[in-house]
Amino acid sequence: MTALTMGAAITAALARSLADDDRVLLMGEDIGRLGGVFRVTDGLQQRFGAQRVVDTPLAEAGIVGTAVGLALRGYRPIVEIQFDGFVYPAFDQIVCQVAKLHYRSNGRIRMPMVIRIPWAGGVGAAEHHSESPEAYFAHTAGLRVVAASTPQDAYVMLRQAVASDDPVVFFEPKRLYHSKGEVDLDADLADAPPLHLARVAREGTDATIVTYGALVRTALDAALAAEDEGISLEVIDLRSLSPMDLTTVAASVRKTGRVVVAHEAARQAGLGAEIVASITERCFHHLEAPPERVTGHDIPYPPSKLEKHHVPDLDRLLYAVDAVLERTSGHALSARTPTATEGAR
Amino acid sequence: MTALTMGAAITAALARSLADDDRVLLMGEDIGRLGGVFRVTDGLQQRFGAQRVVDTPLAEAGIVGTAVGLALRGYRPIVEIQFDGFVYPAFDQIVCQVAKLHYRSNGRIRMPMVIRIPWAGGVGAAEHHSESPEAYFAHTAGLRVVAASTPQDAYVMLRQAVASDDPVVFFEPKRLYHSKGEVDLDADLADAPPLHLARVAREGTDATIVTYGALVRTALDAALAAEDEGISLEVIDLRSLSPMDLTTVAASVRKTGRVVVAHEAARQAGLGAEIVASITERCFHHLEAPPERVTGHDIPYPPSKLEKHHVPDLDRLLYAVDAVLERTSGHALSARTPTATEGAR
Amino acid sequence: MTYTQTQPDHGPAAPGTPADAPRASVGDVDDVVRVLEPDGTRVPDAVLDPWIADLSPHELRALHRDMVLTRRLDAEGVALQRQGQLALWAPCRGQEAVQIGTAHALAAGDFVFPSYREHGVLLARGARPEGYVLAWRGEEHSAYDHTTINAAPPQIIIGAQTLHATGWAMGAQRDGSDDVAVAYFGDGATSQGDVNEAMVFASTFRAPVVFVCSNNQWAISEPVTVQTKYPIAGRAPGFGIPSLRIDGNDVLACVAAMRWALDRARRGEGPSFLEAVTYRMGPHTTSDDPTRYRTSEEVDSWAQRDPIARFEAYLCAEGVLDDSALAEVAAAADTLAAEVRAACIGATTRAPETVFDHVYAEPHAALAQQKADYAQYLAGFATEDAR
Amino acid sequence: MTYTQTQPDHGPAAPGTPADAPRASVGDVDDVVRVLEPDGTRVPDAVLDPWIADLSPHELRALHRDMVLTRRLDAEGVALQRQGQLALWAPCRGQEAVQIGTAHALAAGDFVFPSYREHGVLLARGARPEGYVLAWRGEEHSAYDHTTINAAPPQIIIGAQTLHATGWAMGAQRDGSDDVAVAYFGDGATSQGDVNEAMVFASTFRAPVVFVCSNNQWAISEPVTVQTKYPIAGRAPGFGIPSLRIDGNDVLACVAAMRWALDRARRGEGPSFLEAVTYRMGPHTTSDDPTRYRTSEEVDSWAQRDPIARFEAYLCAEGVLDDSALAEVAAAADTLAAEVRAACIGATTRAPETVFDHVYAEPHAALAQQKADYAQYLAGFATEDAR
Ligand SMILES: Cc1ncc(C[n+]2csc(CCOP(=O)(O)OP(=O)(O)O)c2C)c(N)n1
Ligand SMILES: Cc1ncc(C[n+]2csc(CCOP(=O)(O)OP(=O)(O)O)c2C)c(N)n1
Ligand SMILES: [Mg+2]
Ligand SMILES: [Mg+2]
Repeated sequence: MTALTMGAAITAALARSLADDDRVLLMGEDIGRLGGVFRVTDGLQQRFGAQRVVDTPLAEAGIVGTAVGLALRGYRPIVEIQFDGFVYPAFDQIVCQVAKLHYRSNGRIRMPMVIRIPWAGGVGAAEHHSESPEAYFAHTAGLRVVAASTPQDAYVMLRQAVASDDPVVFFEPKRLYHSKGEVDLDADLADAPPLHLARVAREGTDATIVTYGALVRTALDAALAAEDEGISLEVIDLRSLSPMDLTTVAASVRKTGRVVVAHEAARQAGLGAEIVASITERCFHHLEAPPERVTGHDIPYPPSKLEKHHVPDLDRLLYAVDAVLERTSGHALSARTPTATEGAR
Repeated sequence: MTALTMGAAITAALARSLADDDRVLLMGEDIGRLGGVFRVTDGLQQRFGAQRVVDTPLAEAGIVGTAVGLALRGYRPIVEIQFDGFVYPAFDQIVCQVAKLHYRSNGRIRMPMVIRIPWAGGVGAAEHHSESPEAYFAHTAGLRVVAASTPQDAYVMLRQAVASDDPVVFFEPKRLYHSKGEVDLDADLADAPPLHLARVAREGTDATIVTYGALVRTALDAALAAEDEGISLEVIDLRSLSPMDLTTVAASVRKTGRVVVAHEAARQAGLGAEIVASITERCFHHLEAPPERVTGHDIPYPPSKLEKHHVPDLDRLLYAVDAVLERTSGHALSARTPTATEGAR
Repeated sequence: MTYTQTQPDHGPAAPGTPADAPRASVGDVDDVVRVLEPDGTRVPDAVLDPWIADLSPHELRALHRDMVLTRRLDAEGVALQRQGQLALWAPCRGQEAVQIGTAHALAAGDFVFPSYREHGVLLARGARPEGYVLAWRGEEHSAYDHTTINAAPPQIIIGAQTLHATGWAMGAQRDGSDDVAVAYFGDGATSQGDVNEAMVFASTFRAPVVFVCSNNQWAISEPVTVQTKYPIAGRAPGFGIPSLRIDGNDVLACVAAMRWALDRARRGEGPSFLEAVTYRMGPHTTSDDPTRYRTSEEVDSWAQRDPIARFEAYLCAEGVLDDSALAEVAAAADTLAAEVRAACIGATTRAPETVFDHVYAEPHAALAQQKADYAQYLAGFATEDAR
Repeated sequence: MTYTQTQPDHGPAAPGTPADAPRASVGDVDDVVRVLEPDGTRVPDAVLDPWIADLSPHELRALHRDMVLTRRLDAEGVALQRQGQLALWAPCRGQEAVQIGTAHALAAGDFVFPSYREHGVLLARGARPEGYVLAWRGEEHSAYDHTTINAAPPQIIIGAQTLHATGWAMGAQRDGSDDVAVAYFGDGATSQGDVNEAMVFASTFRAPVVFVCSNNQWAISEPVTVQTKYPIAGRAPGFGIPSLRIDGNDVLACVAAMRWALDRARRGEGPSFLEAVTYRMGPHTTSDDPTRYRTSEEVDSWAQRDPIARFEAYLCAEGVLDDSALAEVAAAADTLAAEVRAACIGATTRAPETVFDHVYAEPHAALAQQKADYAQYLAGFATEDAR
C-alpha cells in the first residue's frame, strides 16, 4: 500500500493503463507538456510520447468525435475534458455516437472509451468550472457512469473503466484531488469489487445516507457527528451512477427504514430523484419516514463566494438526518456539531 | 372555437405571435420556403418575409447561438429544431448560455426565446428521429420546459411561451400533429391557465395517472378501459415539465392514494423519477401502494418496427394500474381491454 | 500577410446576393475539373489525367456497371417505399458518379464513413442486399456488417461522421499502415461545427483522411447558398487542407481526384478535400416534395448532365461498351434489385426482447432484469389468452 | 475551379512540422500589416494609412492612456490575486494594443462580446471599477452593466460568444441601424465548432460583425500550431469573409484595421475578420505556470515588441507626448488601480438567499419555495444559537 492523493492515484492508473496496453491513448487539452491543468497527466507525455498522450486542438466535440474513430480502429482512448462545464460541446458526440454505436451496429462495434471529467464544486472556481452534469449521462442509455471518492477507488475504478468494452464517463471530484489515502498499486483487478457495485462506506442502523463523489466524505463526517448524539448512520458510496447498485441501497434502507440522499447537482430530475423513486418502489413497506434529498438548489452554480450556500455541507446533511429521524424542529443535530460554524452561516 | 389539428394550432400560434410583435422571429432549417418538414411553418415566410422567418444554415449550435444574440438585441426568437435528436449539437448553447445568461448577468439580460422541438416516437421514423430528451432540460435550471397534448393547449401554451421573458423549451409530440381538437383562437391569454399549471384531464378516485405529451391520450384511453371494469382513474396532464405543478399532482394522489407515472423517455433518471420522488416526499402518508413508473426502457430508441415494445402503450399503463391497485398477478385489466391486441403483442 | 481583398483571391467571386434570394449554386457549376464533358466527350486535364491513364477497359466497365447497379438499387428503394415495404428512402439518383468513382479508387483496407445517401459507396464496398434496406424498413439501425465492407454505419446526425473518419485516420497513422479514411457528407453538412472541427484535427495531425463533399446543391429545401457564399472547395485551404472542385457527375474525374487524394494520404501528406459538384435528382427522401422549393427547369438542366448517360456515351464511342455488355449490366441490375426486394420483403421482425440487446458490451444486471420483466409481461398476455 | 495546390496559394506556406513538434507561431509573426515598427518607427502601409490619417494628437494620447491604464489595471488584478483578494485573474499584459486599438475604433452603439481576457476592451467601453474584479473575486458571475457599456458578460466557454455577436449583428441589420457587433476570441478558440459556425452564419446573412482573433500564440500550454497549420487570417476567406493579418502590438494598425472592418459592416458589406498577432506576456491565468511549456527566450523576444513602449517611442518622437503627459497618465493609472483595489477589497458578499435570485425573469413558485425553505433553514441556526 502506498499513500497517494487522489490525483496521484489517477496518474498512476493512467500510467499503468498506458504501459499495459499500447492501444490505450490519452487525448485532451493541455494534457501533454503541461501535464493537465490539475497535473493529473504530469510526465505521461514524456514517458509515453506525443503519439499516445495527445494535446488536441481546443474543441471538445472534436476530441470525443475523433476518439470514436480511434475506437473504431481498435484503440482505447481515454479522453480528458478539462472541466465539467466544458463537456457540453461534446454532448452530441457522447449521446448520439459514443452511447449508441454498439446498439446501432447490433453489437458489432465496441466503444471502449473513458471520458474523464474533473468534476463538481467547492473549490472556489470561476463560472462553468463547478458543474455536476452526471444526471445527463446517467439518463443516457449506453453509457456507464462512475464517480470515485477515495484514491484507492479512483485507481481501481479507472483501470476497470479502461478495461471495460463499454464507454465510461469517469467523474473525478476535484475537491478531493489533493486528499490522501492508501492505494494498493499492485492489486489484481480481478480481486477488486466490480465497477458497478456500491460500497457501504460505514455501517449504521438508524438511517442511511446515500451519496457519491466528494459528499461521501461529508457524509462520513456527518456520521461521526451523529455518533456523538448516539445516532448510528450508515453511509453508502454509490460509486456507479449508471447502472446503480440499488440492491446494496435497498438492503441498507430495509435495515434502517430511513434515508437521506445527497448530491451537489440540482435537485429537479437529479440522480437523487432516481434513488428516492427506486427506494420507494423497492422498500415501500420498510420506509418509516419519507426519504429526504439534500442537493444543490435548482439554480445555476452560484458565484464561488456563495457556493457554500449551494453545495450540501455537513449541516445540511444533519438537518436532513434529523428530518428522517423525525426529531423535532430540525437543527437538532446540526446546530450542536462542532463543525456547524463552517457550514451554512 | 375552430377544429384544428395540433400542427395547425401551432401554425396559428406562430402566425399570431409574428403578427402581434414584430420583435418575434422564426429561425430554423427548412422552415421558410418548405414550411418545415412537418409543414408547421407553412406559409409564414410568404406572409412575414424572409427576414422574420429565416431559413438558417444547417447547424443547431449556430441557430441557438445566434438566437441568443438576437435576444440580446431585443428580439424574441422562436427557434425550430427539426427533430428531437438534433438538439444535442445545440446543447452547450442551451445549457451554458440560454439557461444561464439571466443569472450570469444578475437579471440584466433576458432570454425570451422559445425552442420548439418536434418530439418523441411512435411514428415509425428513422434513427435519431424519436428521442425524448426532456429530462436533460428539466434538470437544467434557468429553462422552462413544457409539452402540449391538445391543439388548444398547443395554441395557448406556445403563445404564452412566446410572451414569457424566460427561455422555454417547447415540446411538440409529433404523433399528435395530425390529431384534431377545438381551439379558441381568440381566447385572451390572460384568461388561460398559466403555463406552469398541470391539468386534470379526467377526474377519478381509485388511482392517478400522471403523464404528459402524447401519452395523455393513452392514459385517457386507459381510463376509459378501466371504467368498464368499474375502476375510476384520474389522469393528470403535467403540461409544464419544469417547473412541475406538484400541487395538483399531490392533491390527486392524496385523494387516490395510488399513482402511475408514465413517459416515453428512458426510465433511469427520467422525469418519472422526479415525480415519484416528489410524490413520496409530499404524500408519504397518503400512499397506499408503491408508485409505478411506466417508461421507455433504458435502451437507445429501438428500430421503428420494434418501437411498440419501447413506447408505453395502453396495455402497459393498465398493467401498472393493476399493480398500484394491488390486483392479483397483473394483466387483469390489460388483457381484457378491447385494444389489448394493438399493444404489446 | 494581408487578406484585404473584399472578395477572396483564390476562387470565383462569392455571389453578393442576399440570403433571401437564393441561387441554385455557389460558383459556376462548370468551374470544376473534369475529363468528360456532359455529352461524353473526353477532354484533357493536366491535373486529373495522370491518375487515370492506366484504367483498363475492365475497370471502366466495372465503374459503369456499379453506377448502373446503384441507380437500379436506388429505384428499387423508392419503389419499395412506395409499396409500403420501407418506411423511408433517401434517393441518390444523379450522384452515382461521385459515389462509385471515389469508392472504386479505394483499397480494401481503407474505411469509409458514409451519410444516409451513399448507397453507391456501400455497393462498391460489397454490401449484402439486406444492408441497403433493413434500416429503412425499421428492422435494424444498421444492417451493414462494417467489418466485411470497411464502412461505418451510415450517419444521420449531419457531419458527425467526419470526426470519426479523422479519428480512424489518426489510428491508421499510429499503426504505421497506409490505410486511409474517407468521410462522405453533403453541402449542408459543411455548416456544422463537427465538419469544421474535423478539418482542424485532420490538418493539425496530418491525418490520412479524405473529405468527400457531395455538393448536390440542396440540403432538403435549402439551396447551397444558405450554407455558404463561397465555393465549398475554397473552405479547406484555409484549414491547411488542399482541395479540388471536381465535376461530381464525371466518374473519371472522381476516380482521378480520389486517387490524387489517397496518394497524398498514403504518402503521409495528410488530408485532402474534394467538392464534387453534382445534383440530387430526386426528393430529399421519399417524404419530401421538392416541387415546393425548386423548379422543374433546374432539374431538367441537370438531367442533361447525367453521370451514367455521359459515361455510357464515352464508353460506347471508345468501343469499351456495346449493346450486349449493356444488356448484361441491365440484367445484373435487375438481379440485384430482385435480391434487395427479396431481402426486404422476406425480412422478419426480431423478437421483442431483442430491443434490450447490445446496449452494453459487458454484462448489465439492471438491464437484464428489465428484459426479463418485459418478457414476463409479454408472456402474461399469452397466459391470459390461454385461460 | 481547382485548388490543387498542396500548399494553399493565398498565404505563407503552412509549416510542415508534425503535431508533436510545435512551433511558437504559424506563419512569420512579421508577415503582418503594421504602421509602427517594434522600435516605434512609423512606416507607410497603403491599406492601413487612409484609416488613421485623421487621428488627432488628442486621440493618439487617449489610445496611449488607455493602454497604460489597461496595463496598470492588469497588474493590479495580478497583485490582488497574489494577495488573496481575487480567486483568479487572466492577465492581458502584452495584448493592450489590440484591445485598445480595436475598441477605440467603435461607436457607442456598437456591441462587444469579449472573452475573459479583454480587460482593455471593457476599459475602453467605460466599465466601472468593480466590473473588472467582482467576478474574479467570486462575488458575481459578471459585474459589468452591459447596458451602459454595450458589452456582453465576458465569456468563459471558448468561442460561444462569436455566435452571440453574429446574432446580435443580424438583429442590428433587421433594425436598419448601422450598429456593429464585435466578437473577441483567441487563437485556441478558432478550433471550436461555434467559431466556424459563426463565420458561416455571418457570411450567409452578411451580418455586420467583426471577428477579432487575438492570436497570442498560446492556448494555455498549447502553441497555436496545435490549433492550425495555416495562418488564422487565412481561414476566413474560405467562408467568404475577407480578413487582415495585423500586428496586434501596433495600436495604430489595430485602429486602422478595425475602422476598415467597421466601415465594411456599416456599408452593408457584412463581416470581416482580423487576426491580431500578439503575445500573452503573462501566464494563462494566475493559476498557470508557463515555465512548464515555453522558454524565457521566447518571452524576452516578445518583450522587444512591447505595444506600449513602441507607441510611446513614436508619440514622444512626434512630440505628442512629453514627460509631464506621461506622468499624468501614470497618475491616472494609479488612480484607476486604487479604485479597482477599493472596489475589490470593499466588496461585501451578497446575502445567502440571493443565490436564488434571477434564475428566472418571471415568477417561479417552486424556486421561491426553495428560497424560503433555505432562509428558514439558515434562520434555524440563529434560533438555536439564541437558545
Ligand atoms: C444534426 C442534424 N440536424 C438536422 C438534420 C435533418 N436533416 C437531415 S438531412 C438534412 C439535409 C442535409 O443536407 P446535405 O448535407 O446537403 O446532404 P444531402 O441530404 O443533400 O445529401 C437535414 C437538415 C439531421 N439529420 N442532423
Ligand atoms: C469550451 C471550453 N473548453 C475548454 C476551456 C478551458 N480553457 C480556458 S481558456 C483556454 C485556452 C484558450 O485559448 P485562446 O482561445 O487562445 O485564448 P487565450 O486564453 O489565449 O486568450 C482553455 C482551453 C474553456 N474555457 N471552454
Ligand atoms: Mg446536399
Ligand atoms: Mg491564445
